[in-house]
Amino acid sequence: MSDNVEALYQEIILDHYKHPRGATPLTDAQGESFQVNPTCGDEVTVGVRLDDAGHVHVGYEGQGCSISQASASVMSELLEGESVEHMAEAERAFLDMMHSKGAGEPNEDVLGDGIAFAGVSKYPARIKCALLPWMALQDARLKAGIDVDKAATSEI
Amino acid sequence: MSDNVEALYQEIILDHYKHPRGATPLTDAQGESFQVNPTCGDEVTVGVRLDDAGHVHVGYEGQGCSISQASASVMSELLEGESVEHMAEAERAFLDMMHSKGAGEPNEDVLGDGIAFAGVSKYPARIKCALLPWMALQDARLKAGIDVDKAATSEI
Amino acid sequence: MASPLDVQRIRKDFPILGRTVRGDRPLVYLDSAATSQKPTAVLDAERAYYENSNAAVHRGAHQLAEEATDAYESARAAIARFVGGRPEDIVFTKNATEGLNLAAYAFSNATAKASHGHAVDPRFVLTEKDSVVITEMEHHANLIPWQELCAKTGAQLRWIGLTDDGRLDLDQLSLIDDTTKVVSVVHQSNILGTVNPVRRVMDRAHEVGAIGVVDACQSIPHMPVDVEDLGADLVTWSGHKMLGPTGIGLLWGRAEILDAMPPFLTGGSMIETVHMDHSTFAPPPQRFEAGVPMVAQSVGLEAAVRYLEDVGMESVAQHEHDITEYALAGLQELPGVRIIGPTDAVDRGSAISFVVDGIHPHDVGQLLDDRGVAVRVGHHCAWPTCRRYNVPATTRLSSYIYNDRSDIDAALAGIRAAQEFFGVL
Amino acid sequence: MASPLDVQRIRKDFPILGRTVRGDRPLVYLDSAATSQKPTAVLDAERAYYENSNAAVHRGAHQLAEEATDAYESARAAIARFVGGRPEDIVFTKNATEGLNLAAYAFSNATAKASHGHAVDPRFVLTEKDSVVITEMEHHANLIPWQELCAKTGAQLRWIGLTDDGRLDLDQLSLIDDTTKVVSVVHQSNILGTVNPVRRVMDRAHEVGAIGVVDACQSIPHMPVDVEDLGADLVTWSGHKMLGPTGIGLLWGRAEILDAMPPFLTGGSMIETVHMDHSTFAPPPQRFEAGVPMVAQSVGLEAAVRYLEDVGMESVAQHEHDITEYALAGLQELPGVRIIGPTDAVDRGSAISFVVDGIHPHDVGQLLDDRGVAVRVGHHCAWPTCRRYNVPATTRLSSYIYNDRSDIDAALAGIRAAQEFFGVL
Ligand SMILES: Cc1ncc(COP(=O)(O)O)c(C=O)c1O
Ligand SMILES: Cc1ncc(COP(=O)(O)O)c(C=O)c1O
Repeated sequence: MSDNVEALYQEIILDHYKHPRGATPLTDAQGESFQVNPTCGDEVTVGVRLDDAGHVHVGYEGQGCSISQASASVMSELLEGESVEHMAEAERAFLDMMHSKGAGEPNEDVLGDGIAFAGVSKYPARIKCALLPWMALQDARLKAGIDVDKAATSEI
Repeated sequence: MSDNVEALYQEIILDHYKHPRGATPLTDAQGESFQVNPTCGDEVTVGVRLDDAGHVHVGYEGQGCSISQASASVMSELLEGESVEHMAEAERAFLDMMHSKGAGEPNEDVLGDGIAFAGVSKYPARIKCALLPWMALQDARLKAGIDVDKAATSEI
Repeated sequence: MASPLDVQRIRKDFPILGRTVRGDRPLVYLDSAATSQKPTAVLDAERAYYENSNAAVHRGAHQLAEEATDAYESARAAIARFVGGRPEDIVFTKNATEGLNLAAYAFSNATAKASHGHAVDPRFVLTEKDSVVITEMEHHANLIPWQELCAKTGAQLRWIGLTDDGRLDLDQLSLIDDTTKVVSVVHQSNILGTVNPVRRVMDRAHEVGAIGVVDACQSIPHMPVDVEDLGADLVTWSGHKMLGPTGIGLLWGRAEILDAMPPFLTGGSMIETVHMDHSTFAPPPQRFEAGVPMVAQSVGLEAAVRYLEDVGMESVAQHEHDITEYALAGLQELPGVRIIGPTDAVDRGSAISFVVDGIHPHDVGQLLDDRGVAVRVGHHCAWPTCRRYNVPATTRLSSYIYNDRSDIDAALAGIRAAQEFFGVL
Repeated sequence: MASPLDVQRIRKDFPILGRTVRGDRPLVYLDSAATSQKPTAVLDAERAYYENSNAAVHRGAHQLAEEATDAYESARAAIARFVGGRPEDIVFTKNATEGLNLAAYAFSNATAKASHGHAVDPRFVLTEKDSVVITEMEHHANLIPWQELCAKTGAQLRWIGLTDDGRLDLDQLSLIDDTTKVVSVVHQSNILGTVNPVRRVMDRAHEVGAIGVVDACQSIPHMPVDVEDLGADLVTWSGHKMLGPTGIGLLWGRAEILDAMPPFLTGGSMIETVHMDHSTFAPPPQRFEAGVPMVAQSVGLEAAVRYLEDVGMESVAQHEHDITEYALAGLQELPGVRIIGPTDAVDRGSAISFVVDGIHPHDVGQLLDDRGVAVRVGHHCAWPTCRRYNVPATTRLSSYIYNDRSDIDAALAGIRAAQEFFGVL
């Protein structure tokens, strides 16, 4: 097995894939988005809600490859209960990492388990898989009226 | 000037081009056909009539390059007043010559001045020019109900 | 029966097969159902055309134009011979997708023109009472054009379903009835590998007076096909899957049908006379070839056809049959692997889809790729077929004349390694 | 101003220019308005693609598929840069003719779908009260698709006439009125050489809310063009006239307009989701690129664009301006020769049509060919323009970066020889 593919399939990714966290739809979502990767048929539906205390709640449901499903799991774990600012920051950091082609040091403070996806950025066909839930999140929070600093998100 | 182009523009062709014979429409045509060469816009209308004595009468009108116009002139001169059999024979001989790529000896008894077109067969783009009036003739005589031996004509 | 091909000799003609991928892994190319590789003879022919005879065809009075026209028409003749048709009945398109759209647009264009009082052949005019019949194993290229046609005319789209073992459910042939104006069906499925009894479907279409279309993308490259024998009115396929260049496809049509069809793409070279307010059109095939065509690609495709003729299409079919049998057996020996499509090599081509318990097809493909084995993953442009078999996607092996059993072995070993890696054994 | 190009050096990059024709005549290629010749860099790029990275794009999980996708999208980016657009707004077609049909079919498809209750953008829906405006100097590719659109929708076709000296009659711009839904105009005429004030025509189109289309086939290869500056909504041109391979063309569209357009060719790679009874479509440009595209050709075209960038489009334009002035002057010195189109080099490209008293254009071309001079004869796919100027056809010289004044001299000498041969002097 090559180093690159080892980096792609980090233990942590496989773990999230086999034991997904938060993989249930949000029943009281304020915004929801269904996204699909037309080349491979991967699907995810992400729901989002902002509670009165300013905390974000994220739920999802989907089917697809290890990368897309683990990404959804990591994302929901990372954002659940966090602030809108944190969500915006994480979105930006995840995107930057995906477009880095493996260069640069991802920010573990912001991304948590998400840094495990750094290796995905070397596989152009898989970047879309990792981004799928994040695209759904972005669309869902816009539908929910949760806007964040533009610079953070306009480049997916 | 190359030998090939000398053979293309035989004196006799230039003479028919500059002094076309029979270049008037047949007022009492039994069949008439308008043909056009879509690549260069050459046009010819050929009319044909079979009189009670079994003689063919041919008239035409057109505009185009030296080859197409001379071909019409030679054709009308060759066929005017001749029998249907002669027309069929000439049609076949002219076609064969055009598809010969310069090989074979055209039959002067049948083709008369028409043998001057032997050199055209070396220029694929000009074969259509030389054939244009003959295609119109074929269509016109079919419209006039003048059918001839199939083998003679089906391959234009 | 063993393969009649000398694969090692053939491989020498395909420079790309000598390369390595993912570091130092020798390339094992098992994605020929997506696109085939090209032998040197094809690349040389294209280049020679550009270096010696390049010009616009059917237009110039100069020598290059003559030579280019000759090259283009000679390619048409070679392709016609290859499929048992007449050159006049072969239309060059950019790919098979254009060919299928050309077929579908004949109906929508005729329908729209008729509704504005223009004379058209009534066989191509659709109303809400009419139906269009396809199957549940069509490539999107033979599905969406018909969906669009129905959206534009109100006609009803019907499809013949599939059996659990990956075959057409012929009991549903009765869906083709008096309302049916066109039936379009794939000869060999690019996802299931199934070879369909198209003659039977076409005969049924003709019984009810419908026009019959065959998508031969996966059959003509892989077995001897005589277009007349298919019993269809229109047959389409692509050049890039049969050793030819990208950017060229073919449509064969029965002369009488082509002649009855209105033009599709319009512009230069497909006209007879043109005025500002009206035009008349050239006879087929020119009527369907507007604009400067893919001349160099036609020359490359002629070289591809000659290459295949030299190998011999009977031998190609026998070779692939051998590989298919070998691969089907090998896959079925692996625990946790399920074939989607026929599990034996009868009436079946070399495209083999499968799923592996506990591993998503995309991940299977990735791990094969890591070992140098190039396969395709996803829905293979046949998404409804995936749904029919309750899989989100599949991994697909597909071979051609330059593959042998060792390539299948590499794939099988890769699948086993993937199972180990994902811990699903 | 003299030419800034080192033509002798450039010619070395075009192997075909070293050949002889009609026996031992060195080739003088003056037919680049029909199709250009290709430099070695383009042929090498295509070949390298086939020998190293050939695979189906946007589909595979393997390394070749990644490389092929990269090559294809990098070509899109290079072409976008060349015309000042965004890659997302560039659609690959097989030729410019397909691009113009794509534009025209947006209207007929939207109209047909609307009539069956489907939601479409109303700007693309035509009725008998609407009009389509073109000009009298259009190539058939920018005429017949609109004739067909009108035949299918009942809309009225109008055209802006021409002045005696080969220009658009701008007084007739008022033909573009409140009924007008689309205006399509050629940037540089392939028969007259005229460069039209397209910005003015497009602005007028937008004043009345019409969609504006520009046929840039003869401008983008020959002068710096920024698609934004044209003021159009859609701009189309071909690759084979700008040193690129046959079989590839381009359509640039304003993002908002592309997005509002229904699909044209449908099938694989242009979808979002597919069910048997309905599908949804990908955003542009994928929505308009159904099927396996012309990947090798896109790679060749990127090499062509880079070649032109190295030469510099300002220099190309200046060079051609020089040749055009020289040729116009030389032709006007010949007795019995009449130029069809502008007789000075202001707002004019290097395609120069002319007629010779007493000799049919076809014969002029034949005699030039006999001396090795390759020109085009006929109506140049602009038959109505010929009629406007009362000529059955013309002979056309057209030059490019590999031509110089000596080529024009060869043509002029050939015309004189033809006049002597036909005894018309
Ligand atoms: C002005 C113009 N428009 C359209 C076309 C059609 O281009 P293509 O043949 O590449 O489709 C051409 C060239 O033939 C042209 O010169
Ligand atoms: C069965 C089938 N039909 C149609 C197509 C479409 O062919 P192309 O992409 O060359 O247009 C393909 C290949 O992708 C195919 O396998």
